[in-house]
Amino acid sequence: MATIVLGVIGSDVHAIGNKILEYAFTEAGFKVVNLGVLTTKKEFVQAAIETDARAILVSSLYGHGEIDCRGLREMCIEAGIGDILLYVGGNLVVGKQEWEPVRDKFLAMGFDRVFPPATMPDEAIALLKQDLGVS
Amino acid sequence: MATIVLGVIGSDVHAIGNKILEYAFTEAGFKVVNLGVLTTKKEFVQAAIETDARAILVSSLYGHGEIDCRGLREMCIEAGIGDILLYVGGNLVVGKQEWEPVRDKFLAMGFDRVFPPATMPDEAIALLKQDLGVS
Amino acid sequence: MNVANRRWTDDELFAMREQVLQTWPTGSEVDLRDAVEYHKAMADTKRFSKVLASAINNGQTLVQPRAGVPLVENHIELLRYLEQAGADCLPTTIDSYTRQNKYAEAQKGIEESKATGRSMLNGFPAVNHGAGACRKIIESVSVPVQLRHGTPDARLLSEIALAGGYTDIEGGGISYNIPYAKDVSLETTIRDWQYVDRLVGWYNEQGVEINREPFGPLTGTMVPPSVSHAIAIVEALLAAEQGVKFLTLGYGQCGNFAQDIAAILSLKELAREYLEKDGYDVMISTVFHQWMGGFPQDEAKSFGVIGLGAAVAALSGATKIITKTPHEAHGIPTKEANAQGIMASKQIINMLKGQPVPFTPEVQAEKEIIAAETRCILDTVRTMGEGDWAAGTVRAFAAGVLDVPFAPSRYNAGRLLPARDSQGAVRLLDVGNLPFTQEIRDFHRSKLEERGRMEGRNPGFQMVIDDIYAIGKGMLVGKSQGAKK
Amino acid sequence: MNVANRRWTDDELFAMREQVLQTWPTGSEVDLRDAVEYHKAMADTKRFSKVLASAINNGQTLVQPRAGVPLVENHIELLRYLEQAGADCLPTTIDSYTRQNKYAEAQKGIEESKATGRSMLNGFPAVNHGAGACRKIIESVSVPVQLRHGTPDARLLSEIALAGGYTDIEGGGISYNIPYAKDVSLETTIRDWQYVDRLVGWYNEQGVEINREPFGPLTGTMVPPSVSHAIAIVEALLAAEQGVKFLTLGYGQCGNFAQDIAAILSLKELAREYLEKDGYDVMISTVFHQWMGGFPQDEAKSFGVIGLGAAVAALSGATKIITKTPHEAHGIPTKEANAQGIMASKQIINMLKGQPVPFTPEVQAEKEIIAAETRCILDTVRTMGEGDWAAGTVRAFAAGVLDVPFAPSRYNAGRLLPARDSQGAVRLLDVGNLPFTQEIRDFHRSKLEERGRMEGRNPGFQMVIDDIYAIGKGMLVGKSQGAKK
Ligand code: B12
Ligand code: B12
Repeated sequence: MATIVLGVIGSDVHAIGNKILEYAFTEAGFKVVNLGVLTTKKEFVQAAIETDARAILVSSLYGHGEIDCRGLREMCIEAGIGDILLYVGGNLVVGKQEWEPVRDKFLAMGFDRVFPPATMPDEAIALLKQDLGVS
Repeated sequence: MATIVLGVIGSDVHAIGNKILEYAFTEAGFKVVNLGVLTTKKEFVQAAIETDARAILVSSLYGHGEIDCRGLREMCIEAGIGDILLYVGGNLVVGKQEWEPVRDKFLAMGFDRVFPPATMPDEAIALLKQDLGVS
Repeated sequence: MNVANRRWTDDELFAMREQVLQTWPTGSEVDLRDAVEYHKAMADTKRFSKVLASAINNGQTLVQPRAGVPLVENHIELLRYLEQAGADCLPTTIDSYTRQNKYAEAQKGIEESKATGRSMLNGFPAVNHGAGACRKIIESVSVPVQLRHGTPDARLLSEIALAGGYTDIEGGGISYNIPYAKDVSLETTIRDWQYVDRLVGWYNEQGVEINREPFGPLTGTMVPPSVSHAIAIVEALLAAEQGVKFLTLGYGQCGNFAQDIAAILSLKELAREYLEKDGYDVMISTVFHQWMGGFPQDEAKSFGVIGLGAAVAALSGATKIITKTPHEAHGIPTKEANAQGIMASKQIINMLKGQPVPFTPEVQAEKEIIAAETRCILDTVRTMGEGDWAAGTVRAFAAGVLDVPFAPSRYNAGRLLPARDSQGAVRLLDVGNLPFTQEIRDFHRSKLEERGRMEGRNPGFQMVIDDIYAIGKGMLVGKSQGAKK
Repeated sequence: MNVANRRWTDDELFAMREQVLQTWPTGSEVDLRDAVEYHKAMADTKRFSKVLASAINNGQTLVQPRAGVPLVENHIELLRYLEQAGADCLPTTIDSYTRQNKYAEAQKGIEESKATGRSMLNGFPAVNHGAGACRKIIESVSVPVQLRHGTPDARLLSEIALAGGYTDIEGGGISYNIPYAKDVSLETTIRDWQYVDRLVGWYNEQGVEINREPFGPLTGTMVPPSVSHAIAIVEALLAAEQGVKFLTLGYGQCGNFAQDIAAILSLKELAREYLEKDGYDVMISTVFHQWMGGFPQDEAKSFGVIGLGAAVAALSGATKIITKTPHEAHGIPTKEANAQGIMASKQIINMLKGQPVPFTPEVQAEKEIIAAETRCILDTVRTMGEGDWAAGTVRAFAAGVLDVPFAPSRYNAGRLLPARDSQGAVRLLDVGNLPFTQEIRDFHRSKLEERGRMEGRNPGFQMVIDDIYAIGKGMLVGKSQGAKK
């Protein structure tokens, strides 16, 4: 089954959602490479290359997502995996903000899908299978 | 000291504020004629005439104040006490509404002063003394 | 007029019905045979007695809001919204003109509401709308709906509600008189409520279970548990005599943790004791009313008051809780604010589900004092009525043996002066003519003297006033005026 | 690197200071002599140790929010607003870059925040702003202010905060490592926190009372009380050795009424027992953290969670409560939302003021099990360290004798699997290597088997996941996926 890279970006240590996502995506049949918390953009890209992953799933809970995620797509392009799927989810910005502008901001950064707080794993799993054309 | 007529208008049975107002105005030196709850406009006017009162203090808590209070000033005028002071207070309309329009509505009905929920008796006592020129 | 606690014959009931149904045009639409059929076709999940019974079995605390707006469509929309928010059972709260049988004024309110697009009434005028409209409401939701009002003479209203598919009626000859009327005698209201209870009894005899709920909180303001318990139990006895088989007894949160929990526990036990003693077999459930006195102006603080009420209700094991809203101090809540009260309460209740009642030594002590006081009152009422609870009630109120603080009725002695002790439990500064033993009187006095010592002032009316304002100022026990927050 | 639990000499402290203060330009502004003078001129009402002591004496539960924004002026405005809302003590919550000592990134965040007019950091970057800015903050409010962060290496941050007039520092070598880091060894963080504690000890020796607070809730998610108690007490012992004289020990609400109350009661008692046994004389206060796990999305439901937490905190007699807000599930709260959390909590706490702890048989039973478990862990840690708590801690984590559920650190065994029993108390499905007696293991197993029977499923990881999501779905105990709400 498809390999995916999972991790929590930047100086973020929120580990619980990450552990649940690892469990849920594994149960759903994916090969999950979980980099855990405090993961840099570079680590995401390297792991994706090394494991020949088809998607990178980035979590950001702590509010610095906007600063931390900038340039991830560009880094993928530079590394030659420019068309890898990029998902991001969590509490992406500081504070309770309207969802649509937040989503658009991350789409504009080059993410393929952006997930609001309280997304259940099943939702993301279904979409990932769809996007990858697997079942 | 000045006599005032106190009561809760219409089909309203909220008695607690009324009992406290009676106590507070009496303590402040007024002669309080308390008609209690479920008092009609007519009873207010008659009591004011009979006791030669200088002010009528109307409470309405239950939300029907708008319907119940209409015409009180006119009734006073007809009865020959057209320039008696009319105060009203409580939860004057149905629901949580902006205060200024509510106040203006009751001022337009001919009340001299309109009091929002949670008015403390001391405030009203000070104003009444001022309006009556007593101390 | 005399009133006695004995079951009306069907003839007595039906003779009076003739008159009652004529007092407003919608009365003539009520057809009992059709009503019974209508009820029999109804799902058990929409019947209060069934839902309460299963809540008792599952140790669940049901959540119910108050709600009522003037127009049928709006009321349906409101109830659906509240069901969506998680209400386990729903109300239809009646407007204040209908409560005073002023149907013509209610009609004016309906028309003005239509004209202005604003609610000009503080509730749903069910009599004016009639039984057909009621059925539309019942059919629009999937949980039971109760008639909640405050009507001294609710005979026509109850006829219409029952024919309209309601399965629970709040009220009683004392609890919907003393706090809700000024000039109506107890003989009148007890008789009018015997009518309602007999009608409910008649439905029960046709196999249609209808629940009844005396209004526990009375004036909602520092009513000592024993006073409201005594009245709830008298109303339960009067209802049972007319054939009522399902009763929910109520209590309004006083604020002290131990007293509130003890109140719910003792209410159930004492009611069962007195009903059994008189040979009635009735299903008893309890309802805990979130804070019934004045609320803080601030919404977040109101959420605090609501939260504490929900926690205590759940821990006490009450069968049902009636919720308040963050708009309480201001006015009838919007549907959103009403839903917020439900959701905040339900969150807490679900979190505490299955957790045991915190039966502390303090709860035990409060239970004992409540039981002793309630028995003093009830036993005196029975004696005064020479065994007749109805006659006894009338005489007891006249003598101040039954007495409700701050009530507007002139049939109420109004001699009680309740105040909080240093821990916030409601005690009596003046026990008036309550038939309490010396020991109980001493207990109340000592509790309030203790508070007086702590606050360096003599217990008196200013303390009572401070206590009434206290919650609005963010506390339970009132500080002396001028004292720092 | 080795670490031992023995008091640093002044020379050791001052030698290391040299280096520490050089790690960012603002370090050089710190002047200890000036700092001591500054503190000595401060009013007692602004000093944590004094305010905590008087709360203990008055049986009061102080209310404290979390709060921090990137820019000084905004932070001052925020704190003033929260003081106005009723906060009894205030925080300065530090941003996550500073927590990882990434001061350059924090600087970027400050500048972007200035440029965009939006907060681009999740807290206040105190190191970048420096001690002068801190003093401005302290001088803008009239209650004590605490440094709250989550920084594994908080040496420079603490230097600046103390010189800036802060009178309380949260954190510890375990509690600010295991939940807050991935790759930092315990030797390192214990040593770095010995520095902070020794610095606090030094201030104390100059007559400047500084309070310290280990971070009780750890990962905030189903941490059994005995696990967090053991860690809190180890950190207390380590701090006391360095001369800390005022300690606030913390606990994050688990949700079960009896377990939560027992946790606060036992935390105080056990800490005193272990500190006294080792000959330390320390003032101990307690802090109850309102629900630290995932919150419901809905604000009214969040108010429910907040309300239950406030009620339990007050009833448990905790010295302080840390409040959450109705925005919790979404993001850093606005100042209004933060104030709402304070006001709702404070309303409840004031209403329950003076009411006794509900000491039920269930509370007693939970207290006993918590104490037995905590002693098993602590006594093993001491043995493993051959009497040295620092060495023992390092070895105990390596062996899984100390173990925190869901923690990100690779120095944490991560073998515990906590789940709720049928009443919502946190138990262990897998006790990993916790040195529990057979009796205690059987107790956990039987509690979870009981739940399994009630739910008709085998206890397992799905139960854990359901429990993590439960509060978000409006309950405490998770229902099996697909099961009806
Ligand atoms: C206790 C209470 C009751 C008790 C009353 C017992 C009794 N007989 O007194 C009971 C349970 C019986 C009751 C019944 C009802 N109530 Co009621 N009740 C309250 C409650 C909770 C507190 C009132 C109170 O005693 N406050 C304490 C006293 C000291 O304050 P006060 O009454 O506000 O009076 C002070 C000031 O307002 C001011 N003041 C008042 N009048 C005047 C006049 C002047 C001139 C001045 C200067 C000052 C002044 O001074 C007073 C003393 O400080 C309020 C909500 C709240 N405030 O929190 C609702 C409230 C007043 N009730 C309300 C309603 C609708 C009802 C019912 C229709 C039932 C229902 N649908 O829920 C029935 C009405 C029955 C009837 N026919 O009137 C609504 C009114 C809604 C609106 N205006 O939009 C309120 C606001 C609740 C709500 N948010 O829905 N109620
Ligand atoms: C528990 C918790 C903590 C614990 C974390 C323990 C640990 N090491 O894991 C502790 C106490 C240590 C902590 C610390 C902090 N926290 Co915190 N924390 C929380 C809390 C309460 C719950 C998080 C959680 O575990 N939820 C349960 C899991 C299952 O859900 P989840 O994490 O949301 O993940 C799910 C979904 O989001 C989704 N998802 C996540 N990522 C992705 C990615 C993809 C691709 C997809 C498809 C889905 C997806 O799926 C996951 C599984 O269902 C949240 C608030 C909340 N949600 O209620 C705040 C919260 C995340 N924390 C916050 C902050 C700010 C902090 C701190 C900076 C302290 C502070 N200022 O208060 C520090 C940060 C430390 C750091 N350097 O990161 C903020 C973030 C603010 C913002 N974005 O504006 C929050 C939102 C609280 C708040 N409202 O202020 N926190």
